[in-house]
Amino acid sequence: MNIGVVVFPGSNCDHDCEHVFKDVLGQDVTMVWHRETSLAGLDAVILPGGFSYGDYLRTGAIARFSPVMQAVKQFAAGGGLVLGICNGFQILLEAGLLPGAMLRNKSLHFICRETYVKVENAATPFTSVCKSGQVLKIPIAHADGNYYTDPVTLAGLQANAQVIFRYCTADGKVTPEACPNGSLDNIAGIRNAEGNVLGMMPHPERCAETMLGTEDGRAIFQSMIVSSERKKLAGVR
Amino acid sequence: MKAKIHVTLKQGILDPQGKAIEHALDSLGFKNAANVRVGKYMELDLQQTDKSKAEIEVKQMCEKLLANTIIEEYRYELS
Amino acid sequence: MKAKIHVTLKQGILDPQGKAIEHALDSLGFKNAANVRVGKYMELDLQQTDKSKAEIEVKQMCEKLLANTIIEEYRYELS
Amino acid sequence: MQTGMPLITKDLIAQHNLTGEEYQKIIDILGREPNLTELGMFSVMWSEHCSYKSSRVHLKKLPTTGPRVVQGPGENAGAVDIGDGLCVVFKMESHNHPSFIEPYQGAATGVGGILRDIFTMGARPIALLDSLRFGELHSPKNRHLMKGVVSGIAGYGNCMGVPTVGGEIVFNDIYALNPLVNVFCLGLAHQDKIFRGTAAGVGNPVIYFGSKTGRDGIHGATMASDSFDDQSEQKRPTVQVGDPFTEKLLLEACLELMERDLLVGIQDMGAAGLTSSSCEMASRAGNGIELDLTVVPRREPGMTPYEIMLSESQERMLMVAKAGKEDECIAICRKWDLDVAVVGKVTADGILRVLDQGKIVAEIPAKALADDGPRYERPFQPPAYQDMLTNLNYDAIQDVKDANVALLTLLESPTIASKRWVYEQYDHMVRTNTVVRPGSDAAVVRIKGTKKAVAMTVDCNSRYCLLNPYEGARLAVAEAARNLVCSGAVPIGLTDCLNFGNPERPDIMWQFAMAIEGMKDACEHFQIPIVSGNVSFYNETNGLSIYPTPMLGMVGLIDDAERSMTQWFQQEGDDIILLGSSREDLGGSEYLKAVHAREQGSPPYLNLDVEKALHDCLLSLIRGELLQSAHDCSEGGIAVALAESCISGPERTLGAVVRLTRGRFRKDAVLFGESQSRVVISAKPVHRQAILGHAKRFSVPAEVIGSVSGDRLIVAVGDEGSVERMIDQSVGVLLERWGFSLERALNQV
Ligand SMILES: Nc1ncnc2c1ncn2[C@@H]1O[C@H](COP(=O)(O)OP(=O)(O)O)[C@@H](O)[C@H]1O
Ligand SMILES: [Mg+2]
Repeated sequence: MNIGVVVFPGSNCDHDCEHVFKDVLGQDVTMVWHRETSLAGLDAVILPGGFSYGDYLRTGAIARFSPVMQAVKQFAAGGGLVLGICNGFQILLEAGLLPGAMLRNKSLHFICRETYVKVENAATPFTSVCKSGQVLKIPIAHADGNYYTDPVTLAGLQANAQVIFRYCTADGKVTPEACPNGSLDNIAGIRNAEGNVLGMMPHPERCAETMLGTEDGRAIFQSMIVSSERKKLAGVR
Repeated sequence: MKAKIHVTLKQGILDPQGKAIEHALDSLGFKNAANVRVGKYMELDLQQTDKSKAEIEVKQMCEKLLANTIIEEYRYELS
Repeated sequence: MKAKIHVTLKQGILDPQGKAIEHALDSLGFKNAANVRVGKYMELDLQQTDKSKAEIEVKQMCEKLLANTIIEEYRYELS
Repeated sequence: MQTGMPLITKDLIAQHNLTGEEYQKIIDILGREPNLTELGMFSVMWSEHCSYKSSRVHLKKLPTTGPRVVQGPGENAGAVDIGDGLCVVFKMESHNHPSFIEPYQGAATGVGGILRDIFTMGARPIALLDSLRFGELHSPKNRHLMKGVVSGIAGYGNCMGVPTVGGEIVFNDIYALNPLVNVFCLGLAHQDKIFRGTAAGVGNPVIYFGSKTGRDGIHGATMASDSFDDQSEQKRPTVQVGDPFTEKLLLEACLELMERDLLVGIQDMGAAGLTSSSCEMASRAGNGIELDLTVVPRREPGMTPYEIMLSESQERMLMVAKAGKEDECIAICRKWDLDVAVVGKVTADGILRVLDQGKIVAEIPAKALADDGPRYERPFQPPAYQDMLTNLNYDAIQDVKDANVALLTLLESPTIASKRWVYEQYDHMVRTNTVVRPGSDAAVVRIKGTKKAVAMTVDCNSRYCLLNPYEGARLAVAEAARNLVCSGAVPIGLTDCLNFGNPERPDIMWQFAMAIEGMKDACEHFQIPIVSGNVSFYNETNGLSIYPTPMLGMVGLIDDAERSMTQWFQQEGDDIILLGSSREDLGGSEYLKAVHAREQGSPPYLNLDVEKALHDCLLSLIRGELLQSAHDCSEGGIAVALAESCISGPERTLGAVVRLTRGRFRKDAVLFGESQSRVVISAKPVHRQAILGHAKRFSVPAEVIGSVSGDRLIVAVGDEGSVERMIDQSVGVLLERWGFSLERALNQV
């Protein structure tokens, strides 16, 4: 699988994503500079975490205008897999590829810690190797992860099973206390209506090796690999 | 021409920063303050002498970049 | 009584946000915009009907909490 | 020479913190009177902060060499070999004064400065640690300072994508008007690709890049060399605002420039900005530099040469490129959206010559500015009160009655309490290398592409240093090394940040001189070279000095990252073993302060041979995979060490049942005394004999003192026949008191 990792000025989890795909999972990785306008040849694209443009003004607000975002939109429209992690999620929201917006964490602080998230929908290209209801331990690191959307959109997200991850307790209970940032409905990750664009605040790339705590984050990347292989097989036939 | 732009959270959207400030004011003894809301204020110079053209430009800037209209509203003055 | 408070960076102090926004506006094609400065805007309700007392209170709030007077300056209106 | 400049008056000289003799020396060097720009340049370069005029004679004594040393002091940072063609580049810096004036920006720009020191050397920064000192948290001002500093460090470090993996914080009212903000940074570089700040090659272009120059921070260096008084508020316009986004671009641009064969030398513009970077690079190469200020990118109109040469605007760099490579350098800077300009060239005459609009505005021998500053052998002598501090009548202090209460008091005291509130605001996982996160004795960061990891810690018990600066410094070295060894690392190098009061006072100079001696002796004994450092004098306000605080940042190497060790108990039923022996060491302890409100006595006894044997023994136990956990005894003694081993694990808590022998000692000394060279380890019972055998071979006392068990911490003290259960507390309560104490203290109204 050939994964593109977009590098915005201020991205800082780009190398981490590259490391997981290349060194841990043995895939091909292409680093995509934000000024590029084509994503031809890639099987999936990752918008990594970090502070694109310093997160000045609003998180993701300036990055969404990078030339590469036009290409990302086309790529997504053509059914390509797009994963936005943390700042990447924020950029997808600002770009309108996913619905909603991010507010400041309820505590107003940056928070870096382990969280548990429940896989609400395992029938997606990003979660296919998980079981529905499975609890993953994945760390967060952000100051603006307090997801918000209007009630109508929220109802739509729920009705279409677009909420993919919710913050929960270690044993899978979705409680207000388990939500680290005040996010609406404990939302930690959502997908678009078509199902090929996922945004999530937790950082799966930070927990894909036992030495770093857990391997839970691998599930997401492995699902992407499985999905892309299936697609290729289907294409050959 | 100078543009002065205010971007604030829409009514009804929780403003954690405003809440925190209200709390802090309270603990500093300012018991009279309530409904604190925090927003952004931006100033910029426009090389544009035609007011109606300037207006269009500033509106576009706000819609496109300066405000996120899902959660924020904006207003501006030109002078 | 309602207080509207503007907090802005003092002249000469670097405004990284303003700089980044200016750059972004430029690359979006808004070539006319210059000298972007970003500040804070706050609104609050005061349970105080005496304007001159309100004035004193708001000034104190700004000095003590709302503005960082080392790098910022503030102004306010009461209505 | 420029006309219309003010005459150099006595007042002007004094305002620049230059003495009459120093001014005379300037005249001798120039052969004439300086103009204002030149006076400014001399004043910043000859300030204490830049010239080390009071400390140099002492710093020379420190051991700085060793087989692993790739770069010792004198460059932007030190570098130590870790094998595989790699080296770690590290340094620590203070930003105390700016952080007192504006805590968020002061701390943020402190992080920015130390990061630049690391990446100018060609190293990618991979870890930050912060060492903080504040007054006690009952004062709103201190809470404000702490919140501001922590969010400033978070704001800058997080944005840069460099994990802040550890640190330490101590609260003491002596720091109320003079908080300390020391930041340590470590980077990774290829040994053959280390860059230095040198302006070699006459004719080579000198290129400015980064942010534009503004009027900020003018006189920052002289400010850092001055005491505070009630007038300091007036100096406020010198506050600088950090721009971590630009710094991130600067970092990536630098590393890209260095990957190609474009540069001769490079240096960041830190204190004293364009002046220091240009004259230091020229001086190191024995050359001169000619600068044209006309083309220097500026943020504000109307800046004078004086202001441009002295500005301390952040996020700026100066590089000397290979001739003909200008365009490539400029292209890379533009790619990263940085301001860039060729501002001068390297000359052969050794002169730093500054032009503005075609006129020469300054002309000074570079070496005179950079290296020939004044040097003082300041008089030193112990203060009259020293004996009062150490003479403590222990008979007047009642032995502990309720050890449960004393333990909770200690666990809850902010100095000992969990620092989770702080490190959760720091991204400590970015770059996916953090094998041991904050919360254990040392942070461990793996080196991708190898099996190795580096461990890092920052340590200094400044109360020990107050009571006996020589012993205090030795103890700091020992504790830092012990913390590394507890994580499974061999100490390989050290950096320091020496925070002291006013060096013109003989008692302060005595503290300084003694601390240097102590560091020297301990480092020589352990063979740990000091490869970089920083001195921060004048940490006094209205005549009151801080405790002498020679902060140490120590780095260790772990050959196999899989074998790094943590401090918390792992499993029910494991043996708990104490390595090392206890004495009656109550002097200067946290217990005396927290429970008896005394900061007196002699600091604990330290024997360097005993300490070294402990390190060797512990390392061999960890390498032999015999241990489950290892935690050193420091503040709060063995009782606190045991409690922390029970409750500091990120996953869960475990209880312990322990018996300590008492001998002829006071009970409080047994529980809370801070005897050195002790480590609490836990291990599976099957390894008990092997461990005890090991310890014997290394001549390290070892005793099984209990086992990991249940959900209470139970500690009995006594000898056969007279055993008293002194601590019996549920781990839940311990965790509650220790874990949330900082939040409680900070959120109080
Ligand atoms: N300012 C800080 N920033 C980040 N981590 C910190 C800070 N202060 C303390 N810590 C972390 O908390 C833990 C306990 O610190 P400390 O009590 O100083 O350890 P020790 O006594 O072993 O040196 C360590 O892992 C340390 O890195
Ligand atoms: Mg320790």
